[in-house]
Amino acid sequence: MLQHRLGALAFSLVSVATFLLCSCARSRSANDSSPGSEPFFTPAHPTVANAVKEFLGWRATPIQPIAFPHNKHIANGIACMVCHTGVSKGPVAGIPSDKLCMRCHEFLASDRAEVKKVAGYFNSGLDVPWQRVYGFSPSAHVKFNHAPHIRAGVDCSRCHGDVTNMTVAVRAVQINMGFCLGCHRAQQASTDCVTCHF
Amino acid sequence: MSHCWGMAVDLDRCTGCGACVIACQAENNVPTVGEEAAQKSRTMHWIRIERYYEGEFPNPRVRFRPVLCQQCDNAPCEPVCPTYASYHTSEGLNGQVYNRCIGTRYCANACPYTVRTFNFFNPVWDKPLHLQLNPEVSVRQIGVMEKCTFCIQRIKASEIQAKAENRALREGEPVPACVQSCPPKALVFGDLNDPDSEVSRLARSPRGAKLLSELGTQPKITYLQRDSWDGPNS
Amino acid sequence: MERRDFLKFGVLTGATATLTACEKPVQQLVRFVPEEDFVPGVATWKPSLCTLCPAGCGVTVRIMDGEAEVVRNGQRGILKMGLAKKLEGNARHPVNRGKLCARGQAGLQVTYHPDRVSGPLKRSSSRGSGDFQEIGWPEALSEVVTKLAELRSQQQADSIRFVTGEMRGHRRELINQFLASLGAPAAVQFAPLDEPVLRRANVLAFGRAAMPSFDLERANYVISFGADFLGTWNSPVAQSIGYGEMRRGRPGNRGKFVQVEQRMSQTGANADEWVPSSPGSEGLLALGLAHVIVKEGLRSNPTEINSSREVEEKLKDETYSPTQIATRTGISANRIERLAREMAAHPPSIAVIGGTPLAQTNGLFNALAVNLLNMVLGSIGSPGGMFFAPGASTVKEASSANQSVDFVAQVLSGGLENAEVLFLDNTNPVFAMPPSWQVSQKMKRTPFIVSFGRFMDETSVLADLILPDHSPLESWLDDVPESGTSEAVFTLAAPAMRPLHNTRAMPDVLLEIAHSLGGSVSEALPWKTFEEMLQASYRELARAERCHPTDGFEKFWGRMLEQGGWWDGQCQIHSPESPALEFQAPEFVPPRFDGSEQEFPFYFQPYVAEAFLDGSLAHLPWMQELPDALSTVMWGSWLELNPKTAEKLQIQQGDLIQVRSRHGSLETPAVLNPAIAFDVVAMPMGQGHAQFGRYAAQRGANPMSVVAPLQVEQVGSLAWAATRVSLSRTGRKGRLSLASGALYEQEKELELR
Amino acid sequence: MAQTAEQIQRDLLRPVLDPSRRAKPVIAGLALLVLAGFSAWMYQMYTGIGVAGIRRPVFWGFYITNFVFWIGISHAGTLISAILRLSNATWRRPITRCAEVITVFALLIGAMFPLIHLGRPWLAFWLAPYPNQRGLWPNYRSPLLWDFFAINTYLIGSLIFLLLPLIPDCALLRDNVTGWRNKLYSLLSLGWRGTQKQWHRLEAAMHIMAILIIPVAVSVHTIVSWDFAMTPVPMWHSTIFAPYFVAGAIFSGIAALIIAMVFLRSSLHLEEYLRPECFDNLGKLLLVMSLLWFYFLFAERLTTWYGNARPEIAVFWLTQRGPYRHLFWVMVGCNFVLPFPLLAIKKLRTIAGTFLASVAVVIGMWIERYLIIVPSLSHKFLPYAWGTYRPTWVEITITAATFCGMALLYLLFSEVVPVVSIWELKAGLREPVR
Amino acid sequence: MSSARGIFVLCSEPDRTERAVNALLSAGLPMSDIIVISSEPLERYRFAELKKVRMPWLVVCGAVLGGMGGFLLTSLTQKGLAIRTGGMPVLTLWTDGIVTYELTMLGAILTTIVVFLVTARLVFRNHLPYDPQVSQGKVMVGIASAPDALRDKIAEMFKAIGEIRE
Repeated sequence: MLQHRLGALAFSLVSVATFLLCSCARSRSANDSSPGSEPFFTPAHPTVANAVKEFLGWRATPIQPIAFPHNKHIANGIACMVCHTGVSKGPVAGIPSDKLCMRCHEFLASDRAEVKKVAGYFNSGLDVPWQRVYGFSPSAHVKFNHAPHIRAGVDCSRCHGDVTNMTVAVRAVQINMGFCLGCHRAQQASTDCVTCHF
Repeated sequence: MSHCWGMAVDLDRCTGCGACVIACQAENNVPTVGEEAAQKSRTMHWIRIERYYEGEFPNPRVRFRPVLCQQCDNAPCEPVCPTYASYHTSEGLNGQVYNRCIGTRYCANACPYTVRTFNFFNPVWDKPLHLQLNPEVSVRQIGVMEKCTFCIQRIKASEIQAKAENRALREGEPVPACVQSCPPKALVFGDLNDPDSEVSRLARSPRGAKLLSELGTQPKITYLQRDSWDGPNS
Repeated sequence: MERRDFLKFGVLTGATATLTACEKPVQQLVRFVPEEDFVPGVATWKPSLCTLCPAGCGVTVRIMDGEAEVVRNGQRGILKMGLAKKLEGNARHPVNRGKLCARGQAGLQVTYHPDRVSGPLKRSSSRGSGDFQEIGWPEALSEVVTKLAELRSQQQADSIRFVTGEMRGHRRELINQFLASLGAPAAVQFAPLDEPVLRRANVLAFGRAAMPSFDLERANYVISFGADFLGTWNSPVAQSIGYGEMRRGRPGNRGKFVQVEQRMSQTGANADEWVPSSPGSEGLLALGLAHVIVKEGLRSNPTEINSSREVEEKLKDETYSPTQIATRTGISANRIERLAREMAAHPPSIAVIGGTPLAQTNGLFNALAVNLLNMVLGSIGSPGGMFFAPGASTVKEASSANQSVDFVAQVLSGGLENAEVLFLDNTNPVFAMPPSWQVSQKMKRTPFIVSFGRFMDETSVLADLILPDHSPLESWLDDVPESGTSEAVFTLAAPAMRPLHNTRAMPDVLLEIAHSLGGSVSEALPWKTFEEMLQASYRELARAERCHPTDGFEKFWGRMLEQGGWWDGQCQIHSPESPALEFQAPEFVPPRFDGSEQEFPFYFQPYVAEAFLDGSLAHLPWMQELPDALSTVMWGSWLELNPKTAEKLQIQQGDLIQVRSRHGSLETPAVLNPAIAFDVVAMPMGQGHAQFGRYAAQRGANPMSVVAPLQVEQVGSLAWAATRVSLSRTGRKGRLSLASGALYEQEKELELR
Repeated sequence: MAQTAEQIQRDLLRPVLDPSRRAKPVIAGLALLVLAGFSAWMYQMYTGIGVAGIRRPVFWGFYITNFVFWIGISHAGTLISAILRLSNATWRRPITRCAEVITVFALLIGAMFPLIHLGRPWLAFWLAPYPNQRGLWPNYRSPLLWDFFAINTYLIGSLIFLLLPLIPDCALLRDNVTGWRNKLYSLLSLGWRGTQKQWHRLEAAMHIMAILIIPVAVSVHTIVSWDFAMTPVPMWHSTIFAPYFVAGAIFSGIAALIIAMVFLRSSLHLEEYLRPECFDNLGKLLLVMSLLWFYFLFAERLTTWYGNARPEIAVFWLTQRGPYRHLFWVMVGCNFVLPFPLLAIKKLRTIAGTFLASVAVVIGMWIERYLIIVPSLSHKFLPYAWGTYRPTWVEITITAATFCGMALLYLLFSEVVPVVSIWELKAGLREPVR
Repeated sequence: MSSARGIFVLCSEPDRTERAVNALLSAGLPMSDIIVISSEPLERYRFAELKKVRMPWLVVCGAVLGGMGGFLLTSLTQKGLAIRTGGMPVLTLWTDGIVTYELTMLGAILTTIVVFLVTARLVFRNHLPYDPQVSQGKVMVGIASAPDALRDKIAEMFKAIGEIRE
């Protein structure tokens, strides 16, 4: 964490100054030809606080639209891969769409408040706007592929903690590059940078 | 056997159509920068088609030459990077690790081919153009250098696939986006460690030459020179 | 959870498991897959069809699941759906064999364009003001239905006009059936790249109104008269593939390629020999070449012509001797003779014509002359020659021959003003026609205009009602490629992804309108959806053609959707089916130009821009930022002129130039081009849009604004290369984004001195 | 030297002890401009490095020009003062500190530029080698890393070189002020008493430092030159670069010193101390460096022209006849044509003459750095990728602000401590006249 | 405090200083105990002559240490570095040399300052008597701890030279 502390010091000084001096600086679109466009990425961070947070790796705890109880589902014998279908096939484990939820919940526990919320989304033709719990910041420029890890026998809990005891999934494991590298070194997996960064 | 990815560019086939440019842009999330930035030559294309005139009217000639990262064996960009953001991968490519890049732009200066592009601003996609982004490639953020990777994501995907199927990579697998799209098949990609691959065969062609070979960068791209017609069997 | 419920769940999950187990391996072409079956993060490839130019290439779409922000039932939210991520050529498609040009790949951005019309719009203030209000589909449709019903009741159905862009396959079929059921005249196509002149010439020469195909792979000698066949013309991907093979596909045998034009095109840049003839003299040059071949008896395998004796006699006439035509064409007699002998000595050889020579007032002569040269060379319907794609015969081609011409005639004869209802689909005549024809003003007088436009362009903005069509990737598509293949091909594609916006497919809208109208109209169009119509129609076609499936239509249909269409896999290069060619040697007609040489010293040649075609792709940011192959300009328009000419006029690269003709003027920056004739200036088409989304609007200048309204003789289409202009400096610098830093690789500065 | 010790002390302490001088508006003005530069930097940081004019292929522009320039200026001091100390030149006594201060401040400003020019300056600490979980170290093969080490060493060295002889003067100040300033100077004087042992150790340490600092200074600008020479860029990849840069650095350093001295002399009324012979001597040095610079320029140009290698000659003609020709000839004028007569003719080698020559040299040397960087980058090997460069207001503001910053720091420094070493002058009084 | 207190005299000019020093020497005090505090180095005088310092040798040691540190930093990094470089060298002797050189110099510089601070008794040991008048050009001569027996004698001698400080 040394680099973070050092950096934090430097950056907070700078960002305070930025805040004072550049309060008038508007976010500027690189495509000048497109006034009024709503860019997917802002030219820099939307706010200074935002930049500092990302730099320090502080992430807000995601607040899910529906309090999904992982423990109850797992206790009922539903394995991770039933919903997170992509985990053994591709890069992304995937979060199921509400259609999958409704396959059961159309008639299972359909009177519960949280289930009603799912049904509400389903009926509106939209999906539940789940918030990411893990995932990397864009500036990490990292591409993680689940499938080879599953094939190599890495247990889900290795990176995601003991989900059997969680209701809403929480970031139980701090995944950073040191975490990845530690495992890769131990398993003698490739530590070539382009294994993950491209 | 480790791979050594290389490419051959047949300039006698290349028509300068630009299909490779867009293929690359689509595959690798290369942003468009807009007119003002383009005027400052800040476009981000990883592959460009150089156009050179020769002679003057009424006898002009034009040569096209697609130029992308030459993936030099002896790359000037690599040693100058203070943070190892540009480095040599175990398969011999000139890797560019975006998250390690602090933006000194030294590599871009050192590159004699001027193929590196820099994110002067964060890339912008007007919604919903961002939906076209390829999730297999990172979107490079402000202040980092980027360049052609030989579609490393496709190479990695092929290798993972082959490993899952417990086999070696086949000829013609993987294929970078530019090679895939090239209508006159001017671009050929493959493993230079395999002497029977088409790219190895073409690399041995007497028409073959390396770009700026006098600099000793030892590029992995061979350019097959354009011929002139002097008879039916030329 | 109770035990009973859990059992139910078990059954369900079991079902899911089975579903996933029997799922097809990834990365194979699969037909439209419902979203639930996507493996997150893993790409699925679906076949589709490129509609951006008339070539009709087959594409595959990489689909991956993603989260799109959509509006559903008035509620904005996230929807997980399959999203198109990339377009690549369909490897199995006979036209483009896995390859795709830059434009085709940028087709992706049509779907995701931020300025797509996202729902039906109704004009809310005066015409052309661009003020629209959003309305719902039911109101929008009822408005059209009311209007049509009213016209039908007043027996005025013949005042319905339907103008489409280049369109083949069942979309056109449906439109025409729809119009026919209403009792309205057939739809008219207006596509600037339609080449009506060449079609007319092909009708006259071969009895075929189709665009020709070329067997470049086996040709040893190719001479092209102005055709940018590697860049934009006809079926560029197919032709580029063939070109590559001609050059390097046959070890030890490299074909020669000669290009005749005044301004070096991207295609010309690849030529082994570049012949700058004077504008409009291409036909004469072709006849000169034919003269030498006939006179010197160099023909090895001439195509049989019924009237060959007369034609031969005519060709032998001294009028076409190289010495006679040398001054007119600007090509020395020696060179003409050498070229003629070369091409005769290296069969098979092909002559191609397209682009500028066809846009001269004597375009028809030029086209006929080149057709004759092909006959003399014996390249009609033989391997290594020119031929007509076999698939084209299955669809009615003749009717399309002069569609654009018809539209021109309609505009000029007041057909637009007389229309009560005007339907517009995928065409932009206001932009592509010279202002002196006053399309916009005439359209403003049409009482009711309905546009199916996906984008607000110069024509759609005049509409009363905009019923936005799906993007091609969201639609059912089918096509019969007109050229570029020696196999019979039907391309068919299901939607590759769900619609992003509140749009509806134009054919479905027409069907819905028809059903609302009821009665005979409804009966004539019995299908609920376009998909149904396609199925029904292909059931017929499958029966009619040799492709009749042995394992039932359903399987056949499934296979078609899986591979992106049907093709017979048999190379069929044969002569046109007309019994024997009836052919008159064309009479030389000199080209006419608008404007006097003294006042307007330069020939003005607009050309089809590699990135924008006729302007229909100017709204795509990828295309705007694609450096032009020769000028390397991005994000703007420009005028090309020879450095010597520029020096004489004291014009420097990037200077803003005023280009003036008798019919208008425009301002655009100058770009020096050493490969353009001294008296020719060239300008790309496609920029200068007043409206067309944020990336195209108010960018550059439209060359049409100076083009004189001359027509090609005996055809009637616009002769867009027949204008003369004058140049003057404005004293300002233009906005010019150049990708290239230098014209020459070896600067003259470099010598030791 | 007619002064007495008391007089020296009085004269030199006056600027520090008597703050009621007119410098305040000047300081305020300079501070405002520095603030403008800082704001421009923050704006750049906030919006992105793209607000600068750099582009492909000219990825380095004003910032690196400034970097090289200021590092060059920093050679004024330490190097000159060290050489003069070692050679025991008596006329050095009044000027060593002026020179050493330039070094420290120029180095601080120069070292800022690599940070300013970074695409992601907040990650600059990755240049330092420190153990981390990622197992990543900086790349010791990169000249930028050598820069990191060299500049840090030089900065520490020259800071010490400046501060060591400042200790007795701080002690002197400590005894002359009261209140918080007394506390401040007590702190700065580190408990200095002035025992003969301390004096002796101080002189010994200064002697060692003078020996050490010379090779460090040479290495710093050598390495700065290698930032360029290590890359295959036309006209950069040159063995002459290291001595060329070092010579240029000393050249511009002396010029900066003369300019600073002229201002100090008039504003602090140090006419008695910064005497014309100082300028005369420095002028001679400057003349030597000007000749040396011209010699290097000629050697570089001649070999390029004679070699006639395609990429190099393109850059050559670009500067000679192309769009950079004006700058090129201004540079030659400023660095040689103008200073040579001013410095060579004894009559002209007055304070005004050397000042004029120095101003020209500083301008000329800035242009030299610009002409080394920009034309070469804009015309690399593939002509299609040739380009241009034009600075934006951000770069210009920041550049201007650093000049103001230099002036401001210098001014503030001269208000806080005596800018001429009092004890050294006093010691000089007792020096046996040789 | 012990009974041993310091006794000093403020001399207004160096010649008197010499007298004071001589007086102390004549009182039997060794040169090393005599403290002369001045606002400038008094190199010309006999009392200024001190034995040769070991500072350069210490600096050389520091340089060697710095150099070794630099070399170890580069070479150990090379060993410990997990970076894959595809066969490219992580380090080379030539570039090692540069970093080693810079760290050698840094070692020397830091040693110089540390040795100076320690041997000049700055920062760390700071209990010498002082008089601000020194900075007015006076020179203070005396001893830090004079035995009581000698104090009076010294004081007597100093009286003639200048103001006495205890």
